[in-house]
Amino acid sequence: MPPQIFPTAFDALFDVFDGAVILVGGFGHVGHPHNLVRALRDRGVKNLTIVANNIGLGDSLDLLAETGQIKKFIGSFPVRASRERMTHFERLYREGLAEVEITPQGTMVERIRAAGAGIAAFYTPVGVGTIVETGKEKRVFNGREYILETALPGDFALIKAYKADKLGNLTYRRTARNFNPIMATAARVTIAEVEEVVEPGELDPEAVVTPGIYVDRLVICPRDYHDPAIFQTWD
Amino acid sequence: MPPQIFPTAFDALFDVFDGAVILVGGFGHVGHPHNLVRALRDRGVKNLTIVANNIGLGDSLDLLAETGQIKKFIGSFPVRASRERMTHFERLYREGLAEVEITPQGTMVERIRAAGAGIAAFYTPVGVGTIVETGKEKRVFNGREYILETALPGDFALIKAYKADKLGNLTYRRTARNFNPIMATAARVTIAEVEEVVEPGELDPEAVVTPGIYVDRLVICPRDYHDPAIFQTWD
Amino acid sequence: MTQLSSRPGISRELMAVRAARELRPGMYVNLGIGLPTLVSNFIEPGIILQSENGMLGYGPLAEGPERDPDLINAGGQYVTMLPGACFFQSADSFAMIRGGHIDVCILGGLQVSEKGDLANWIVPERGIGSIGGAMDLVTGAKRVIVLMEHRDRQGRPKILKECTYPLTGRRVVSLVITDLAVIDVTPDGMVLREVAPGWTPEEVQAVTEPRLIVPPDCQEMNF
Amino acid sequence: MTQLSSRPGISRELMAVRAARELRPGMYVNLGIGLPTLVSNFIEPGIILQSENGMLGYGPLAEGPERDPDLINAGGQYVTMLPGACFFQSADSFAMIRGGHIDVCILGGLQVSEKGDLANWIVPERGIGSIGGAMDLVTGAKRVIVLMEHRDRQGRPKILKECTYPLTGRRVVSLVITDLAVIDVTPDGMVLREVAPGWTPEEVQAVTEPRLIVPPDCQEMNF
Repeated sequence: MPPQIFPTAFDALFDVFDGAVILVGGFGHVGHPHNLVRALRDRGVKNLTIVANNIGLGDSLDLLAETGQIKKFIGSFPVRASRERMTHFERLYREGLAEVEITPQGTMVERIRAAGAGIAAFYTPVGVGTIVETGKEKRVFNGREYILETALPGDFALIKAYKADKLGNLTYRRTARNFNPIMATAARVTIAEVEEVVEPGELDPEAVVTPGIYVDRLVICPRDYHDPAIFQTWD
Repeated sequence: MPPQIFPTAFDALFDVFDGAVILVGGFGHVGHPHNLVRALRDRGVKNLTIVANNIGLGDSLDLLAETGQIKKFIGSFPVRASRERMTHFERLYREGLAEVEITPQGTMVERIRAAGAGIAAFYTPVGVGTIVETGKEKRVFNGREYILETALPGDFALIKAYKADKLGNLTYRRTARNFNPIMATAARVTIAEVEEVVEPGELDPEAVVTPGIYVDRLVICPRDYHDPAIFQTWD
Repeated sequence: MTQLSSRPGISRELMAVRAARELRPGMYVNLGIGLPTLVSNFIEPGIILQSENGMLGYGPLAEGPERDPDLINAGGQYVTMLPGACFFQSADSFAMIRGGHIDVCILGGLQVSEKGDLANWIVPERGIGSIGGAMDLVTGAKRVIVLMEHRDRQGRPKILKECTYPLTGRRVVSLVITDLAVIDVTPDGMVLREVAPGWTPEEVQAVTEPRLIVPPDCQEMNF
Repeated sequence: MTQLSSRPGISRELMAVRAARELRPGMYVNLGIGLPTLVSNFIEPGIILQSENGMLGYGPLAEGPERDPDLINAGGQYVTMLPGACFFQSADSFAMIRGGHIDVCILGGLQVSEKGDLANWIVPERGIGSIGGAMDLVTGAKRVIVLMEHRDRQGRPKILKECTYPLTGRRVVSLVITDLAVIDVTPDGMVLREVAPGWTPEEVQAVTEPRLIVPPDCQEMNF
């Protein structure tokens, strides 16, 4: 079905439930669905498994750690390099209240792609000889070792796009594309916050990145820049 | 390296060798690199393994069958539905002079993608319970059966794009995109025939489909429509 | 029996019309090569057609000057594009198919078994066939409808206890629409929902190999 | 030894300049977070930078009004785009990396072993770390260069016989550039190619755990 357009991010999350697995787009603040994540906090759902590249620092996904809503984080950047700026999430983790599944960034997104593409599992060379291979099947192809990684689907995907048309086709701006298009393919329900919704035919059909088939809900939200923090995402 | 621009398709294939595995783009005549394929015939190289969706009918890849240059075809449409219009390739096959590895279309392109993406193999549900599973490992994930399929790389990829810039970034037109972008990622040498080469910055960076990193050689060729045959590609 | 094996059913156009009635606005639908492509002429607005060569949102067949040599469906036919159409490469297209995002796929068939097995890619006598995207489609689509003639050219049943041709997929077919009948594939067996005008359930059974369940509400096809 | 453990080497800028000399026009290069991002200020025209967050062809860091909030590198820094830049999603970006299409990757390091093992994602005392794209990069890039301080903050060698920290990759490093030396990782062992101005090979050896091979043509770094 073409997507339903919701008046607020809060409304768009009407059926999010305790214990859900939620894929969240964005690389740092760029392409991150800030409005949907705040609405997720406001919904008060608990025991969430969050799949995302990184946690914020007091903002973005760290908001859900502050309220103790995250049970598990699967991603490549669970903590910042600098110990001085500890996130709510790291505190939660240190208190034993949240788990972390650390994954190479490319393995994470390939696992999500596999879920959306009907692939059960794949053999990747990334992580061989490191803790990433712990507990995983290894196998040699053409003389090289590979690790078996399995598909990683979500119950919901919260993504940020630039423009949508009413059929749910999405475009992105520059590096704000990142994980969003793949996450859109891999959840039972995909919810996109966008800056504008246009009529079908107004987007260049050669430049649509997410075909509308993947988008269940839209909400129009103001852009949320978080300028000052971007620069120090990893510190 | 940014791509080298060759004056003719024949020149662009200077190092193609007997026994090479060649990925060839196109769905029917659409997005098919007709000029490069004719040049491949004119090069006279033999014992080729051709990976492509389909064979032509006296034209396109069937030209290589007419001259006996194909040893093996890997693809989803090795023959036409109608027996009345037998291809040179089918004759070659019936005479025992060429082999066929038939593959579901989506499995073929996923195997090529895997080769370009450094994935050794993957588990797909497509083909379970059919001859496609013959000789392949099967495995159950979450109660469903899957087949292990391995990466399918090429020595050369011959592709057709619409426009290129001098850094090798490519755009396509409509359904002429098809297999070309994935094949571009999976060969040691990728050669694209294009209609026009423009300066860097002239293509919309949001609409580039093949990043220049994948393109080794360019040749500017006139468009080659094959109008009348398109309609009957499968008959 | 000889008479039944050659008595005509409904036309190909009416078969397509009947198949189109299975589709609702908002559904994402893939139409296979051959007879199923005819269905696109009869669908309601708001049904979104996917073509595995890399397109979502194509419209009716293109005629004359509106034909674009870069715009075809998977059957090699020139098509038009509707507002909101978009294009993608083949790996993305089959991720969409294999990943379970297509609501309905309508395919042609050579044989369908009582359990919903489908054979539609090779006639064994020929020794070689073309799979195309059919195996991907029957595996990935949420619902697979087979649209085919009820009998082959020799008048023999194409709906069989077991397929004798190499399979495209095992237990994948949900519904069979033919020139003689509409048949549901259920866990209990094949249920005859509708018969063509001028045909009785007994006559349809006579040209169908497996036992058909005929419910009280079995009716005449309407279009 | 105490003296050597704290005597300064070349500046971070000169380290970046030296690393930039490993790159040639036409190469596709990924620069890791931290010190390696500095290298982008010193590269020749025609070197094409990839950033794993989905971009090929970024330029120098963006300042003031040219900063675009949707245009950052993987280090979270605002960057500019050069003509011919393009964007792609993360699965495509890591297909590019894992698939062996990046010529050179320059990464920071916590420890490098004699055999070319790299540890750069976790300090064990902390108990948790961030892998980011580093494992993908060391696995996929054709050539991995580590750019790091020669000694840690306590003056201890970071080039070791065996890494003691959890690894990022095993036998992946080709070249190590530090504030004191340029060291090749070869099948025969670590070869000291260059030493920082004011340092002798013996002094570099004294702050390096594995035995360094010093060839006759070992020279002073030049920039």
